[in-house]
Formats: sequence, C-alpha cells, structure tokens
Amino acid sequence: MILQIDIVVIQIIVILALSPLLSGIIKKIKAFFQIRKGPSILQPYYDLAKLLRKDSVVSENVSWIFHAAPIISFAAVLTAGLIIPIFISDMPLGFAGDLIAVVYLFALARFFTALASLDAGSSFGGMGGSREMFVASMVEPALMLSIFAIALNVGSTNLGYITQTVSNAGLSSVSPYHLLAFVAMFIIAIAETGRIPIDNPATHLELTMIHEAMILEYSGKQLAIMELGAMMKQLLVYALLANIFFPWGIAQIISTTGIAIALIVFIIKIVIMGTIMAIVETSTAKWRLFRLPDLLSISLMLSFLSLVSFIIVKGG
Amino acid sequence: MEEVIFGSNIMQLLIALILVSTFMILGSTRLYSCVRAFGIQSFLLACVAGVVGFSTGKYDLYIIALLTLLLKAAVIPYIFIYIIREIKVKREIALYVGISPSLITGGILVVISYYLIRSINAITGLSSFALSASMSLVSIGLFVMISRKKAIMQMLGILIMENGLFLGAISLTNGMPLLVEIGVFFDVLIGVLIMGILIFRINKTFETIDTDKLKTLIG
Amino acid sequence: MYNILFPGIIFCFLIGAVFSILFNRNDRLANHISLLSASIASILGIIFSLSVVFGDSFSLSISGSSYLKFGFFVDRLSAFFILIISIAVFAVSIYSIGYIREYYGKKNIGYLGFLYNIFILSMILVVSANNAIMFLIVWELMSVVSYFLVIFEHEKAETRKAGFIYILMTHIGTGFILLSFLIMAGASGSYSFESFSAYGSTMPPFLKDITFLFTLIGFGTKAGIVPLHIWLPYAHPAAPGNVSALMSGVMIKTAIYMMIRVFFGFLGGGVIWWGFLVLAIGVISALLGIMYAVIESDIKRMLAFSSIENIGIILIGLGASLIFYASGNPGLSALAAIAAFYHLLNHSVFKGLLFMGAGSIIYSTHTKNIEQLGGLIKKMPVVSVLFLIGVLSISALPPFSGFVSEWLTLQALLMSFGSSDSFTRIVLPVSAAALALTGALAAFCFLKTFGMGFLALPRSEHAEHAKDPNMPMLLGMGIFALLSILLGILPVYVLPFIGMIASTFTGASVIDQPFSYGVFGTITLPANRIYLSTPVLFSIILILILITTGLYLGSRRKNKLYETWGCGQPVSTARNEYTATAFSKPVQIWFRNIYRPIRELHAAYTVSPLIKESFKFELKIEQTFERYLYSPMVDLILRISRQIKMIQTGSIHAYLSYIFGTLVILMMFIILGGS
Amino acid sequence: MIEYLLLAPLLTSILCFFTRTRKQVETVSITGSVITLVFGLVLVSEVFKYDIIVTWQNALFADAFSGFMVLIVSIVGFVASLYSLGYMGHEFEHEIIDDKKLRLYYSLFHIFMFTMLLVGVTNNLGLWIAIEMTTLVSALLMILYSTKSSVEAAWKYMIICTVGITFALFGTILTYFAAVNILGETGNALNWTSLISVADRFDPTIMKLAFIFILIGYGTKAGLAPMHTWLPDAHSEAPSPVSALLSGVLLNCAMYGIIRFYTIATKSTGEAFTSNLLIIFGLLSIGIAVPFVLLQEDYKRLLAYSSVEHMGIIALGIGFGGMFGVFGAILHMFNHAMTKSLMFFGAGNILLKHGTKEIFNVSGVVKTMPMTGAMFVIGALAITGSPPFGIFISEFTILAAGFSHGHILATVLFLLFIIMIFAGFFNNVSKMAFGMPKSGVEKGEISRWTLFSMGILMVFVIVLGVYIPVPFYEMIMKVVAIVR
Repeated sequence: MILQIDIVVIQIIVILALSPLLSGIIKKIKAFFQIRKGPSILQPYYDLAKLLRKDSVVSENVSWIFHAAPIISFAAVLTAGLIIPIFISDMPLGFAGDLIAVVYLFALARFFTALASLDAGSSFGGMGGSREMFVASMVEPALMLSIFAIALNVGSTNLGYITQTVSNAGLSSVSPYHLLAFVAMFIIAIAETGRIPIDNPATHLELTMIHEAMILEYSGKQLAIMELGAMMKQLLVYALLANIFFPWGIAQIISTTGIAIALIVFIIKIVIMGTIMAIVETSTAKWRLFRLPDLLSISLMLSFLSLVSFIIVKGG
Repeated sequence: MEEVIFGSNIMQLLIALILVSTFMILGSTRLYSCVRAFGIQSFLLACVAGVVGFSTGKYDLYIIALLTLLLKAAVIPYIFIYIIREIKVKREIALYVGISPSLITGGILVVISYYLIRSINAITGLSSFALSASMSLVSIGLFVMISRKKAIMQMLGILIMENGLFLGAISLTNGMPLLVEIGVFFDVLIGVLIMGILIFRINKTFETIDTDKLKTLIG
Repeated sequence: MYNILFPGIIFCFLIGAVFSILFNRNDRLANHISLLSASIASILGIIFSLSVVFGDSFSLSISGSSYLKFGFFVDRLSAFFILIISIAVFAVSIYSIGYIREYYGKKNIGYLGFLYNIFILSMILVVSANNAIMFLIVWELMSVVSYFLVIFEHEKAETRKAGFIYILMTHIGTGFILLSFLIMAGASGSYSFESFSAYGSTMPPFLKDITFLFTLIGFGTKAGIVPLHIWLPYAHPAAPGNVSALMSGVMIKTAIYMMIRVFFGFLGGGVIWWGFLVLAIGVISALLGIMYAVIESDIKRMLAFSSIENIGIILIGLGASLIFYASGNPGLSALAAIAAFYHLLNHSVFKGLLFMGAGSIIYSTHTKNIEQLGGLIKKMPVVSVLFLIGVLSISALPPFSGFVSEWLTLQALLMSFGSSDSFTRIVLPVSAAALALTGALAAFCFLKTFGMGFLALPRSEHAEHAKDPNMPMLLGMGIFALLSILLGILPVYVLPFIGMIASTFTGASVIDQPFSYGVFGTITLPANRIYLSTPVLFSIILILILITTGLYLGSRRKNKLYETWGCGQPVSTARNEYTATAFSKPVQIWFRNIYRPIRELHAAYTVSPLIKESFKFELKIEQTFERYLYSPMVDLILRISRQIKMIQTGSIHAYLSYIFGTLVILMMFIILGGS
Repeated sequence: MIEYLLLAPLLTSILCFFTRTRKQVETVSITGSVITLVFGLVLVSEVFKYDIIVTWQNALFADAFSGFMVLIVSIVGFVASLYSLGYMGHEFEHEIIDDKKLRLYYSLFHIFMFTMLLVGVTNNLGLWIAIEMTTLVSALLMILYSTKSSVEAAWKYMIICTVGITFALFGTILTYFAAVNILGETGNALNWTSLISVADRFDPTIMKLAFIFILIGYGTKAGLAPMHTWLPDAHSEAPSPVSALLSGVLLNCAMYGIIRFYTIATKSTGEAFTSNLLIIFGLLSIGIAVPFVLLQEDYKRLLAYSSVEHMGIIALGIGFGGMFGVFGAILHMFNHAMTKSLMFFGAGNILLKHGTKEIFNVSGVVKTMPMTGAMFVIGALAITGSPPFGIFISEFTILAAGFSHGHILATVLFLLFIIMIFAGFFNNVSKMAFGMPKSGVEKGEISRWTLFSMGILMVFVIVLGVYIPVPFYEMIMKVVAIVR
C-alpha cells in the first residue's frame, strides 16, 4: 500500500477546519429553534484563537499527566480521523485499523481526559471523570452491538469496505435493520458528543456538568487543545454516522472532482445531522444521570433488534 | 449309641436349666442372688461338658469341665463377692429396665435366637437347640449389660455371654482343641481380674461404681 | 539437547529449594541463591520451550516403580505454557531480589525460597505431566505449596482464613478432576494421557458430557471462574507480592492449559453446547469479576478480581473456539484459540506487572487501601510510569497489548457471520457486547486505581513518605512493561508462533491459517479486508503527539501556578479530593441489584429524639455468591453434623445398645434372607 | 524364627520390670525393641523366601500377610519405643510419673508389642486369644496415670471390646463347626491353610452367620461404625506413644482378623454378601467420622475419628475387591499406620508443650516447635489424602477399584466424605499450627528423640507417596494373592 500523503494532509486539514464550524452551525441552529439570534457560526474559531493567545492558570497540584493529557487525547482523536472515511471511501491509512480500532482510539482519548480531570485533585474533576467513564461504559456495549449489526450485515469491520459495499448496494441497502442500527448509533452519538439529554455542553453549573467538569481546571492553550479535540470527535462521530449509513456521494477513486463533490456532499450531510441533533437538543430536557442507563439500553435493544432482524431476513 | 440318646436327654434338661438360671439373673434385684445364679449356671455348664465328654468319650472334655467348675463356679463368684464386700456397694442392682420388662425382653431374645438358628438348615436336632440356647445366652448377657447400671453387673453380663459361647462350643463341636480352650479360660480369668482392678479404680476416682456417672467423655 | 535441558530445569529449581533451606540462617544468601537458581532455570525454560515449539515434541518417562509410573511429555501446547511460566518467573525473580528484603529478619527467608522454587517447579511439572496419577500428584503439590505461600504471613487471622478457603476450594476441584480422570481411565483402561487422548473421544456421549462438566468444574475452580472463584479474591491478596504476581499471572493459567488438553485433546472437541457453556461462563466471569473489581478499594483484591475478569475473557475466546471447532470450522476455531492464547500471554505479562506495582506501592507505603494513597506520581515517578503502562494495557487501549488480544477476540466473535447456525450468530455478537462492557468497566476500574493512587494529593501519612523502591524491583517491572508494549506494537512476530501452537489441537492446516501478514506489521484476516496495524497506529499517534507538543512548547504563553478551583473557596487539601468510593458510586448504583449493598445508618441521639449527636453511615458489599450460595450450604452441613454428633452420648449403655441393635438388624437380615 | 520374635518382647518386658533406674529401663527397652525389629525383618524376609512358616504343631503360623502385619507392628513399635524415651522422659522429669510407673509402662509396652506380634503370627483360633490379650494389656496401659477420664475410657474400652471379642469368638466357633463338618475333629481344622483349602464346601448359611459375628466382633475392635464408640475415648486418653500403637497398629490387627475371615467366608457365601457388608460398614464408618471431625474440639479425639474413617476406607477397599481394591486396602493399612502414628507423636509433643487437648487453646505450633509443627501440618495433609503422600496413592487406588467395579454411588459418597473430612480436619489443624502462640508457651522442642522418631515416619510417608519399592510391592501382591 502506498501512502498518498496528499490525501492524508487534506483529510487532516478538513477535520481541523470543519470541526469548529460544525459546532458553530449546531449552536446557530439551536439558537434558531429557540428563537434567538445566536453567536456567529465562526464563533468557535474566535474562541480557540482567543484561548491560544492567553496565558494559562495551572493548579499547583498537577503532574505531567495534566499537560500530556490534552495532547495525547488530541492525537488519539486525530488518528481515528485518519481512519474514518470522510470524502474518500478507501482511506490511505485505512489498513491501520477498523471500526473497532476507532472506538478504542476514542476510548484512549477519553481515558486521558479523565485522568487529567483527577490530576488537580478537585472534587468537580473527579465527579466529571467518574460520570464520563460511567456514561462511556454504558455506551460501549450498545456501540459494539450496533457495530456488529453493521459488520455482520456487510461482513467486515473495515470502514472503507463498509462504505463501499453500502454505497454500491445503493438504496437497496436501506432496510429495517439498517435503519434500526442507525437509530441506535444516533443515540450513541448523542452520548459520545456529550449532548442533551446525556450532557449539557452549555451548562455553567458544575454539579450538572460531565465533560465540562472534567476540563474545569484547564485554561489557555491546554483548554484550546481540549476543546478542539472535543469538536473533532464530534465531527468524526457524525462522519461515521453519515458515511456508514448514507455513504452516497463519497469518492471511491481518487480524483479531484470526486473529492470536491464528496466534500460538498459531506458538509451537507453533517449539516443535516447537526440540525437533527439541534432539534433533539432543544426538544428534550437533560436526563438525570441515573436515568441514562434506560436511554442507552434502548439503543442496545435497537441494535439487538437490528441484529436479529438481519439474521431473520438474511436467513440463518 | 444309647449313651448319646441318654446324653441328649440329659443335655436338653441341662440346657433348659441353664436358660432358667439366666432368667434368675434377669429376675433378681440383688447382687448376691445374681452372682449365685451365675454360679449355678457355670456349674450346669460344667455338667454339660462332663456329659458330652462321657457320651463322646473325649476325655479332655473332663479337664475342661473341671476347669469350668473351678474357675467359673468357684473362683469368679468369689472374686465378685470379694469386690462387693471390699467396696461396700449397695446390694440392690440399679436398673434402667424394670424386672418384668427385662424378663419379657429375655423371652423375646430367646425366640429370636431360636428362629435364627432354625433358619440355618445345616444345624439340626439337639445341636440346633443348644445353639439357640447359647445364642440367647449371648444376647441376654448383652442385654444385662445394657440394662443394668452397676459396673459389676456389666462384668457379669460379659461372663454370661462367655458361658453362652462355651455352651455353643461344647454342644456344637464337642469342644474345641484343648490348647485353645485353656487359652480362652486364661483370657477370661485375666479379663475378670483386670475388670476387677478397673472397678476398684472407678470406685476410687468416682466414689461409685454406677456406670451412669461415667459420662465425662462426649463428642 | 532436550534430555539435558528439561532435567536441568528441574535440577536448578531443586538446587534453589534445597540450598535456600540449608542456608536459612543467612537471609541475604538464602534469598539470592533461591532467586538466582530460579532465574537460571527460567532462562533454561525459555530456551527449552522455544526449541520444542520450533523443533519437535519432547517426552521422557521415569518408571517410578512397578506401580507408579511417571512420564513427561512436552508438545507445543505445553511448551507455550512453560514459556509463559518461565518469562513470568524470570521477571518476578529479579523483582523479588529487591522485594524480599522487606522480610529480612522478620521471616524465614530460606523457607520462603524453598516454597518459591518448589511452587514454580510444580507448575512446570503440571504442564508437562503425561500421566493422570502423576498429574494429580504435581497438581496437588502445586496447590499445597501455593497454600503455604498464601499463609506465609500466617500471623494475620484473615490470611489464615484466606488460605483455608483456598485449599478447601482447590481440594474440591481436585475431587472433580479425579472423578473425570477415573471416567476416562475406565474408558481407556490406563492412566497415561496418550491412552486418554486415544480412547477419550471414543467414549459414549453421555460419559463425554459428564467428563466435560467435571473437568470444567474441577479446573474452573483453580482458574477462578464464577461461581467457583470465591477463594481467589482472598488468596491472591494474602500472598506476598511477588507470589501473587505468579499466582495470578501464571498459576491460574495452568487450569486453562488442562481445559484445552481435555476438551480438545482427550474428548476431541465434543458437541456445540460445550462451547456455548464455556462462552457463557466466560461472559459471566468477565462481567462479575470486573464489577467487583470496580468497587474494590483494596488494590490487591481489585487486581485479583480483575484476574477473574481476564480468565473470563480468555474463556470467551476458548468457548468461541470450541463452538467453531464443533461446527467444523478449524480455521476460525484456530483464530479464536489464538485470541484466547494471546490474551492469556498478555494477561500474564501485564497482571504480573500490576501485581508487582502493587507490591512496590505496599513496599514503600505499607498500605493496600487506595483511599489512603494519592500523589504517588510525584513521590515514585518510575513506578508510576510502569504502572501506567500496565493500566493502559489491561484497559485494552491502543496500541498496548491488551488492545490487540481484545481486538482479536472481538474479531473471532464477529467471524460468526460465516457460521450457518443462527443461534451462534446471535449469541456471539451479544457476548461481544458483554466483552465491550467488560472492557469499558475495566478502563473505569483502572482509571480509578491510577487516578486515586497516583494523582492529586497524598491522602495519608503513608503516601506522604513514599519513594521509588530499589533497583531490582524496578528492573523486574521494567521487563514486563517493555514486554507489554512490544506485545502491543509487534503482535505480528508473536502471532504466527501462537498460530502454530493453536493448529496443534484445532487441527487448522496451513491453508486455513487465520492470518496473513502485510507490510507495516499489518494483521490481515481472511474475511473482507479486515486489517489492524498497531505499529502504524502507534507511529501516527506518536508523530501527532510530537507535532502538537512542538507547537505546545513553541508557544510563548506561560503557565501560572495557582491553587485548584473550588468555587472560590481555598480547598486544595486532600480531604476535599474525590474518593475512590465516590468515584465508583455510579457503577455501584447502576448494578445495585447485583451488589446488594448493605447500608447501615447509626444515629446517636441526644436527650431529644429530634437533635442527633452524630451520624455513622456504613456501606459494605459482600460477595453475592458467598452470601446466598456458600454460607447457607456450610450452615446446613454444620447443623446436620450437630444432630449426628448427638450419638456420642458418653453413656456406655447407649454404646452397647448400638452394638446390640446392629446385631439384631443383621440377624433379621439373615432370618429373612434364609427363609 | 517366630518363637524368637515372640520371645524378644516378652524377655524385654520382664527385664524392664526388674531394672532399677530410668537409664537402665530405657536402655533395656531400646535394645529390646531394636532386637524385635531386627527379628521382625528377618521373619519378613524368611516369609518372603518360603511362603509359609509353621511351628509348634501349627499353633504358630506365618505367611506373607502375617509377615506384613509383623512388619507394621515391629516398625511402629520400634519408633514408638524411641518416642517413649522423649515423651515418658519428659513426664518423668516433670514428676508426673515416678520410676515405678516408668518401669511398669515399659514392661507393659513390650507385652503389648508381644500380643500384637502374636496376632500376626498365630493360627486361626489363637488369633482370638491374642486379640483379647491386646485389649487387656492396652487397658492397663491406658490407666497408667489414673485420672478420672482415663479410667472411664479404659472401662468403656474394656467392656465394649470384650463384648465385641465375645461375638468374634462365637463367629470363630461357628466357622470351626462348619470346618469340623467337613474335616472332622482334627486339631488342624483351625489352620488358615486347611480352612482356605476347603472353605468353598462350607455351609453358606452358617458362614453367613459366622461372618456377621466376626464382622461385628472384630469390627468393634477395629472401630468400624457403629461399634466405634469406645475408640475416641480410648485413643485420646492413652499416653501418646500408646495412642500411636492403638491407632496405627492395633486397629490394623483387628482388621487383619476381619480380612482373614472375609477370605474364608467369601469362598462359601460368595462375593456379594461379604463385600456388600464390608462396603456398608466401611461407608458408615467414613460417614460417621465426618460430623465429629467437622465439629471437633479435642485434637487427640480428632485423630481418633480420623482413624475410624481410615478403618472404614480399608474395609471399603476390601469390599470393592478386585486386585486394585485389595491392593489399595493393604497398602492403606501400612500408610495409615505410619501417618497416624506420626500425627499422634506430633499431638503428644503439642500436648506436652501446650498442656491442653483443646484445639482452641493451641495456636502457633510452627512458632513454638518449628520441626514438630511442620511435620504435624504435613502429616495432616497426608492423613487427609492429599498428594504427594502415601495415603493419597492408596485412597486413589481404592477409588479407582470402586469405580471400575461399578460401585459408582459408593465411590462418589466416599470421595464426598473424604473431602468434607479434609475440610474439618485441616481447618482444625491449621488453627493449631498457625497464628501467634499463646503467651507463656516458651519456644523449643520436647526432645530430639521425639523428633527423630517422627522423622523416621516422615520418610515413609513421603517416599511412599511418590515411589513404591519393588520388594514392598511384591510383598503386597503376595498378600493380595492370599486375600483373594
């Protein structure tokens, strides 16, 4: 396999460029639904820039973990980004890992974030870390089951292969189990991206925070990296959803036009996705932490149903 | 041959008497009378040995008869009486089972042993009768040991069992080899002596020979 | 060559045992002798096992006498386990050189050295025994010696209790093993393992099932499968640190070895429900093990529970392997077996590392309770890094070793789409989900352990004065840390080797070998382009980290030190830190139906019932199985025993009447029989 | 040869009685027991050479089985006399017994040896006399220090065993009767050899009755349940060396009687009857031991109950029959003799050191007496049948025999029982052996004699666990041939 460096570079640039934009868009759409004139779509870029320009205040209790964590989780997420197809189905680095590897890379990122949250020794951090890992461990089985629903359907966990098979199959691949798996995956996506009803990214009350509580101690450039990492993860999760279930329009072979089209299609997809997410967020209230298992067991059940129905439809 | 017949008639009589003497032991409430009954029983046994010896012409049986007379009818009763005197036990034998129940049980035991021996086809006639008698002596002896509290009575019970065996041996097989018999007598004598010693020890340490009190070792 | 090596290994261990007991006057000397000979023996063991794997199998038989025959047989399977044992022993022995200093003057080091060597020797003999009787002997020897190691610090009451539970459970297990061997011996007419494997598969199905169940129970007890695991969380923490590293890392694996021998070798694969049963047990053990690990705040108990979890994961692989084997798919069976084996290897490495880490924490802080630790990352920097590597591996985070084996297991389960049986195709993905949950909880658990143990501020005096332990200990841990990184990054150099071993019993031929290996150390599964290349992942992450770090350090913005934010209150004291219990509270609430925690609220009232003096809230979580399964059983037995014990009244009359009764009964028997 | 073997202990005991000082009596007894041992071994080798030795117009008789018994008796007897030096010496030094008692002890000890040897080498009926003698002598040994409990134990022992023995005599007479019907009233109608040769023509019903009486009779002496009730009292109250002899050897002697008659009875009544009786009584004995071992508070009684269990195991092995069953049983007799004596010696040391028989009042023996403690724990593991010790091998053989002869239920029960017994036994022993010793118990062993004697037994226990010497194996096979 030859690494097409240019593709990789483009991918990195796209991810870095689009991820703040996405969260900007979502904020905007939310504002629209809440009859507000929200901040500009570019606000996340400004925030990042501001943070990077500032000095940072660091707790005196912290160890090297505190400084390493943002970098490591950032790197982990970006690595996952190099495996996930965004505008081209067959990623140059696609051989490095598969869907499962992506999940575990996200886990790596989360692990270090949570470690960092404990490093300063503040109770909020601990609380945030604990809750984050709690939610993650609830998400994991549902996620794995939905992945299996897809993988069994396609017969592989290789992302490139999945996207290709689905897109080649065309609309015929839109089947009950396909959609069930999608819904399950979508619920998981809510959890993964820390959105209402799981978590409220916009809260300023420490006791209700999950992700925010973890990075409470961060400021300045560390915070910037953390935030960017989170945004990237959000983008990537959407990308996963989009390209696993609705990969149409993605470039199969490397050609400038193809990539250009694919990019536009991709942006449209994630905007749609973001809209749905915004609608969900505005239309529901945040759930109590210990009601979350119910939500995630719903997703578990959905993916289980999708699995079973697949086996029934395709025959044992 | 007619000696055998005669012998057998006499034998039946003697065996019956032995059973009676056993029931005397079961029936009596006094140590002395028990010992006396035992003496009589042993004496009858000696007679049995003599008769068998006479009717079969095995002369070593006379020696055995003599030994029995000497040992079981004289020495051992004497030892008993000596012990009773020495440690001044109360004359009454303490009972778990009353006199009349004991007698009834004895009767049942005799019946059981009779049927037991009957069920053995190989043994017939006189020897079967004798054997069932000896069986019942053995079991009654054991019953005496169970139902009487005094250590002395347990000793007596063992001796009754011994007599039962002796009766069995004589009447079944006209006596075992002399050497063996003598060995058995020797053992019995030593046994009685040691039991005597033990009874004295018990009396010294527990201030009683009521075996009911020997209940310190449990579990 | 072999014929020197194998006796050489045994000889070295015996030397170590004998001389350390001889020189037990001098602690240093005894310690060094025992550990030196152990490590030499382990090096020999590594050479030997490798030469068996790449050469041909080794067998040696000593006719002990006309009645007792001893035989050794080492094929690739045994060699693999000898290898694992030897590697573990090597690292642990080096570690122990430092660790045992703790006991100088306090305990009899020579005695410890003796047990240590005999223990390892017995493990090696267990995996190389070739005869049922000899196997039972060395198996029990292993159990007994490990029991003595467990109660090495027998002054503590809980240690004695732990030891007793351990030896009792293992004895019960041995009972089952014995029965299964008797069954197989009955079928084959001999006690040699050859005849077992020759005739075992020809037994009638019913007997095969019984044998399977008995072996599963018997060896499962040693392996610590739920619900036979109760001894494990007591015994492993009780033992000295280096020993628990061996027990958890290696000893429980010998049970897995025998399971494979029996299931595949003797019983010839068997029927599909065996696989499902093993799989189910694996899932349950994994889940319950990690659930109890999460809420545990005694670091060694936590590790013990996580051993149960990992045995569960191994059994999941094994179960899948059995299922595929029974449904006539040796290639996939081999894949699953490889996954199981790789996890087995990894676990012995990182669990050893973690136990040694725990040992060094205890060595320098004298507490096992993570609630009292904290801030160790500053006090013992090296240990913290090594421990972190162990934590990352066991949490299955890429690119460390745990990740690879878990990935393989998941892929093996995914391969069920090739199967024709729809039940298989439903069950395997579900167990994959369970495995995922296990992984997530493991991450939770070890995050808690590391975070509470090493980060933030010290929570007690113990942690205040901690410092990195001596060189040998760090070295021993270092070996394992390095191994678990390498096993993570370069699995392609290990997997073919394991593949060879797996093919010996799954019969997967060269054609249906599960893997091909691409460039950049890529593992490629046969089905539809499933790749994994940990080296590439690793290097990408590394490059990105370097770039970001460069930018990070490059920026002119400086860090101002200030105290931790606590809503404006000055709070940066240890008392305000989040505790381990609090951290695991969400999980505890989530699974409260399984933990069934016992809450007790004591309130001391003043004169008026309205004003309370003080509150005391107590929350303890007992082992569900102990509470609802074992204790009632024991109580029942004891109650019955008390009843029977009544017969010994002490009254001689009663005794005589027993005899009388027996006599009468037998007479009746005769009379009725006669007439 | 047999006469010399019997003479040696007799003379020793007489000499012991007429010595003056402790030194003398000890030297005499040691030399005596050494000579006995040597003669015993010589006899064994002779038996090995010419299968059967008979002297004194057939009164004395020795075949491989007798040789085996002699071997056990003389080895354990020798070791016990060694141990007595330490044990009784300690008692003497602490003025618990005076020199008169000491002399009495040693002379009785050797008479006891004599009677037990006699059991081995006597011919059929003499067996009964010999066993009765053992009862009498051991009863006297038991009341050496005439405490309340020892007298009580002795009385129960005396009475119950005599009753049993009387039954045995009845059984013997019946056998004799059966024999006489065939052979006529010749003196040698009571020789093992002649009995065996014609046993298959005996009347089965008589032999059934006879066997029942024999089983109950000698079973009482061998401590088979439910006739075992005297055993815990006697074995726990006797002085430890004597307890060792009682448990290790005397029970085996009674078992020997049962097995001898089993062989004869089986020939006429057929396998089923005798075997089933033995299996039932065996299982009963093993089972009855379980609760007492689980809830035991006195460690000498603990050992006694384990003896009940092991006699049950031997009976079970014989009952299972077949080459392996009998082999296992015979081997088990030897293993049990060695291991149980070892345990009783250990118990004796502990009793002298800690001054109590209560399990709860003893702790940390491995600290107070390292060697004794270690050997005691190992002995406990051995006696409960865990490898690599002798008893495991024999128990395993018996299990295998039971399994292969289709007594599945019996085998499984057996396994269940021994596991439960392991639990109880080892729980109690570990309570004693480990932990911190009670205050006021000073460190140090009793004497090197006690350790030495324990060491000798230890060798047997361990070696037989991993290796059965070929001559020993052949000897056992000869015995098996006789029994079957």
